[in-house]
Amino acid sequence: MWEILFSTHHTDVGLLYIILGLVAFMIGGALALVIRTELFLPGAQIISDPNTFHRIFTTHGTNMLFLWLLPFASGIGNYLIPIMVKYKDMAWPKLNAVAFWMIPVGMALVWLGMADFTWYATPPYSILSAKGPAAEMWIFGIKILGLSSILGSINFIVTILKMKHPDLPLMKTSLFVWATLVTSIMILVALPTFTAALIMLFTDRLGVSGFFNPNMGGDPIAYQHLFWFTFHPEVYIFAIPAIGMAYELIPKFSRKPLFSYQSGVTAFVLLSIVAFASWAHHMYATGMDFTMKTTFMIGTLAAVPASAMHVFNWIATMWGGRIRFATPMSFVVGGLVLFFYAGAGGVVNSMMPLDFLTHDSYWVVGHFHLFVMGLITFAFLGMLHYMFPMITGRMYNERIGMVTFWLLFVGVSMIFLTQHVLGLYGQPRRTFDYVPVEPLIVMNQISSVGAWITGAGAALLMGNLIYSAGKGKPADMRDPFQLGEQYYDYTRKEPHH
Amino acid sequence: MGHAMIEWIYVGVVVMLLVYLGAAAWDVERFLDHPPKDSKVIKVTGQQWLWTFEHEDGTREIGELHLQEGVPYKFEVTSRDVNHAFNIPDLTVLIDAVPGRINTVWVMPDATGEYLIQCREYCGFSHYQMRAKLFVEEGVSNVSAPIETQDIPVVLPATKAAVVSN
Amino acid sequence: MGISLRHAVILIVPVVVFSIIQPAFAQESDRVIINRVEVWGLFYKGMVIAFTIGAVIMGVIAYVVFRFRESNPKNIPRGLPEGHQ
Amino acid sequence: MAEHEHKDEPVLLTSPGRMARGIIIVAVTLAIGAAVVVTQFDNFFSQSAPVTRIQPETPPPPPPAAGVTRIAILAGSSVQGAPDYDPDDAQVPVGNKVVWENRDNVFHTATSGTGPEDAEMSVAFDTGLVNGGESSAEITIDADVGTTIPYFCQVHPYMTSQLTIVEAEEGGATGGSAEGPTLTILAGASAQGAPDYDPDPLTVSAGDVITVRNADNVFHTATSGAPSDADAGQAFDTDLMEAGATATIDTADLEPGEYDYFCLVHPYMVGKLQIE
Repeated sequence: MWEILFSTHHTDVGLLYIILGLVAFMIGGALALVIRTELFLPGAQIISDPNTFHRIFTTHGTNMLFLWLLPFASGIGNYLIPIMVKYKDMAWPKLNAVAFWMIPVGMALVWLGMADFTWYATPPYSILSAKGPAAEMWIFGIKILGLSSILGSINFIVTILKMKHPDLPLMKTSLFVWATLVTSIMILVALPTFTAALIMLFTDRLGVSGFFNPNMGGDPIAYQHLFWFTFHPEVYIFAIPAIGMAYELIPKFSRKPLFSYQSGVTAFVLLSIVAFASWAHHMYATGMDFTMKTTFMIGTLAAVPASAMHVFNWIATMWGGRIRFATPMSFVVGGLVLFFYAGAGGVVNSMMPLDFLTHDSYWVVGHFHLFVMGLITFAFLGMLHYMFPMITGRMYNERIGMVTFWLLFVGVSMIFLTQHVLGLYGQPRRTFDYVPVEPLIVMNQISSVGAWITGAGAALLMGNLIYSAGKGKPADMRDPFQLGEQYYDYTRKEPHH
Repeated sequence: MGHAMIEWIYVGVVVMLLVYLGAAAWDVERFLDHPPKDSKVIKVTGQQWLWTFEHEDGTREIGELHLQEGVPYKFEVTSRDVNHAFNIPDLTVLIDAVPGRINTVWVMPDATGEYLIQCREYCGFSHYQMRAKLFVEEGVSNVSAPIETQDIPVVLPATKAAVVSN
Repeated sequence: MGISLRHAVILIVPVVVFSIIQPAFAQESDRVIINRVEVWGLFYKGMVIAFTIGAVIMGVIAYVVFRFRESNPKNIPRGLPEGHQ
Repeated sequence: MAEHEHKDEPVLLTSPGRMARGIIIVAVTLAIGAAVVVTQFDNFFSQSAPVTRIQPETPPPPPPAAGVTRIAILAGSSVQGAPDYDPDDAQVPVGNKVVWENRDNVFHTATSGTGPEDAEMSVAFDTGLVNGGESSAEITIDADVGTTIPYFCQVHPYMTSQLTIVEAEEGGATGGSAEGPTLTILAGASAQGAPDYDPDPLTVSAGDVITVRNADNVFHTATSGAPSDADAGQAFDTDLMEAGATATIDTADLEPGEYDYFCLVHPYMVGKLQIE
């Protein structure tokens, strides 16, 4: 067991990433349950003072994005990319291990401190009012996580472009390879801005600089620009690996070749370019003038056709196939449905006047959770079930897997579709308590019940995975899902595994 | 390759819809963007966990704001310490209050009653309680241009009752 | 310096287009609107479009999932020629 | 076309033992983390940002020489609309010198006139640029009783105020020894955990009139009781005091004893009042 912790082989580091991702998903999900249980009724029930609540949702947000989505995506990437580009390992195995082992350090910093200034730490609150070492710990934790994801993406780019098998053209590699390549390039372009913003925020807190501190003549809106320039592409960085995984699973389970490989690649490249043109739609409410709002609206709308092409590609691939609805396929199709709702909501969001309705309200909470919990987590869980025989050599229990899927699908739909309407009724985001009025109470209760159902689904998921990893029946390694097609090359794994 | 023509038709339809929605949004935002000429100015100052208002004639109000129906108002919103956001859900008014900067938003209340004002940007300890009351009373409308009214619900049920109950 | 038609078009078109849009920016709107009505009106317009497209795509997905599922009797396995990529 | 031909190696299954060891490692790490979080939860959330603790060391106001009126330029007055000069309409006894104390951290001036476009700007007086945390020179104003001179800050023209020349005796030098004890709400008190009421506890003799001065740039109150109990404000309540405003608490009809009080706007600001 100890050799896994010190190994640099891509499957071991991939396994470490996946385990860390799942652990973060569970404890982050626990925080989400606490939040939803607190909001079941107006007034304070299980959390005594607002500060604790604010620290819980900040840590929930930060943890889910940086410690569940990114690590799991690079975990699956670490596992599959070397196999897909037919190279023995990642380009730099040691760098791969270093990039992983920075994450637990960042995770410890973020989790032990539990800062209270929301996951994007807007000044001047994060400078003047945010408390104690928790804020500085958060800043350093996120800086380390940013650095680790930059190192990881460099490793992926070099592996895909340079270490690819010479007679395997890039246009013949699987679309998951394209997804990882595009994501890594976007990370390299997007993250430096935020690294700078973090250092400036830290020196502002020390009082030696006044970049964003209004009392010293700084402008808090500058931070928001720096932040969102990184983080709008970052939300696409979260989504693209999941889309790549969906491209991996849908053709296999439909027993039919992919509808159009070119359309997938074009959509990926188009999205990666257009992603950088729409960051300030998060800032419509900070008093931008009309022409600026229009440009960013156009930038945002330009990103929609790319996602629409992906949806079309998937449905066209499923058309005419013999689809086997094992758990992986159900998760991916569930993710596809929720992806559509998220996209439709996004289009409404990007319309400038509607920002008066939706900005910083529960509509936005529902909208982005449909992405992160709907598309991305469902695609991840689908891929996790599909990779299960590859990782453990055993099969998970199929019926429990489907029950998990239905619990999660119903739970997620209940929570986040209701929250859209909650937002329209004007309930602001990040509030410890809401106006005790009948419609708001009912909708909060529906989404809290949905949260409990999702919690049950997640618990069942972990039970299924842990039990069958130890005691599941051994899988037929050539074709574990009876799809009549060659499964991944199991022998590529290190023997000590 | 599958016959890709359907895909082009699909993408074409999607793009046309987006262009239509973008144009519609642009058309509405055009009017929302700048206040009518003769609108009264109200200085709104947010600070950690309460709103203060100052009318043109200097009267200051804390936690309450009295406006007149049919009179366009231009809010000049700023903050004393951290970011807040001045938001009247029922009149779709929302603008961030950023310290060291004055943002403007305008509205012409078209129905009397009591509305909820709340803070829409996270601002710390009692952000969830940072609310104020807006009373819209009868007023002589000084608006020259014709007003178009549609039967959109005057006040969303939730927020109106909210003000009374808390 | 033969400026062919194509160059001329590339130069002329933006000038013309902007001159059309220009007045829309400049004039102070004399038509006083009620924000709430305009914003909710636009929102309903967006919702109508979102739900029509939604119905179409969800219908297609439901059909595909139902018709082409493995256990569907009508879904006789017909081998696609290998290498059909 | 796999590199090495596909030998039928034994499929390596994850054994229950391996799985158990893996879970133990994860569980132990999480337990250690949880222990640290639980024990240090408040500790990691205790100190305010260093930038808020930088107090521009305002020089201790020199003992008020006879005939000197002090006017404070409040912290944060550079923000338009924020309270600026305190007291706003200073009563200067004729013959008195006037000193402007700049408590903000940016440059200010006090220049006679209504604004930059005023013809006889800085004719009556002009302190010139006063750095943050410093005081201006002592200005002599030769005007007869009853005249009111408007003045403004050349750096921030929206900071306007005025001073009136009054008879010698009734214009008490501000900041001088006021009759009863004074309770100041310190600048930056709104940050949780920062020093709030000064002096705290405050001991007064029964019957005194306490003047409460809000030196912060946000609203505060001093309300008797505790945030939780319903009858807060029963004994005394200054109610909302604007930045720079002063209010009085009359202890005449309060029996001697110990009262604790807090700020309605920031419930974590608490203080004690002792009446003998």
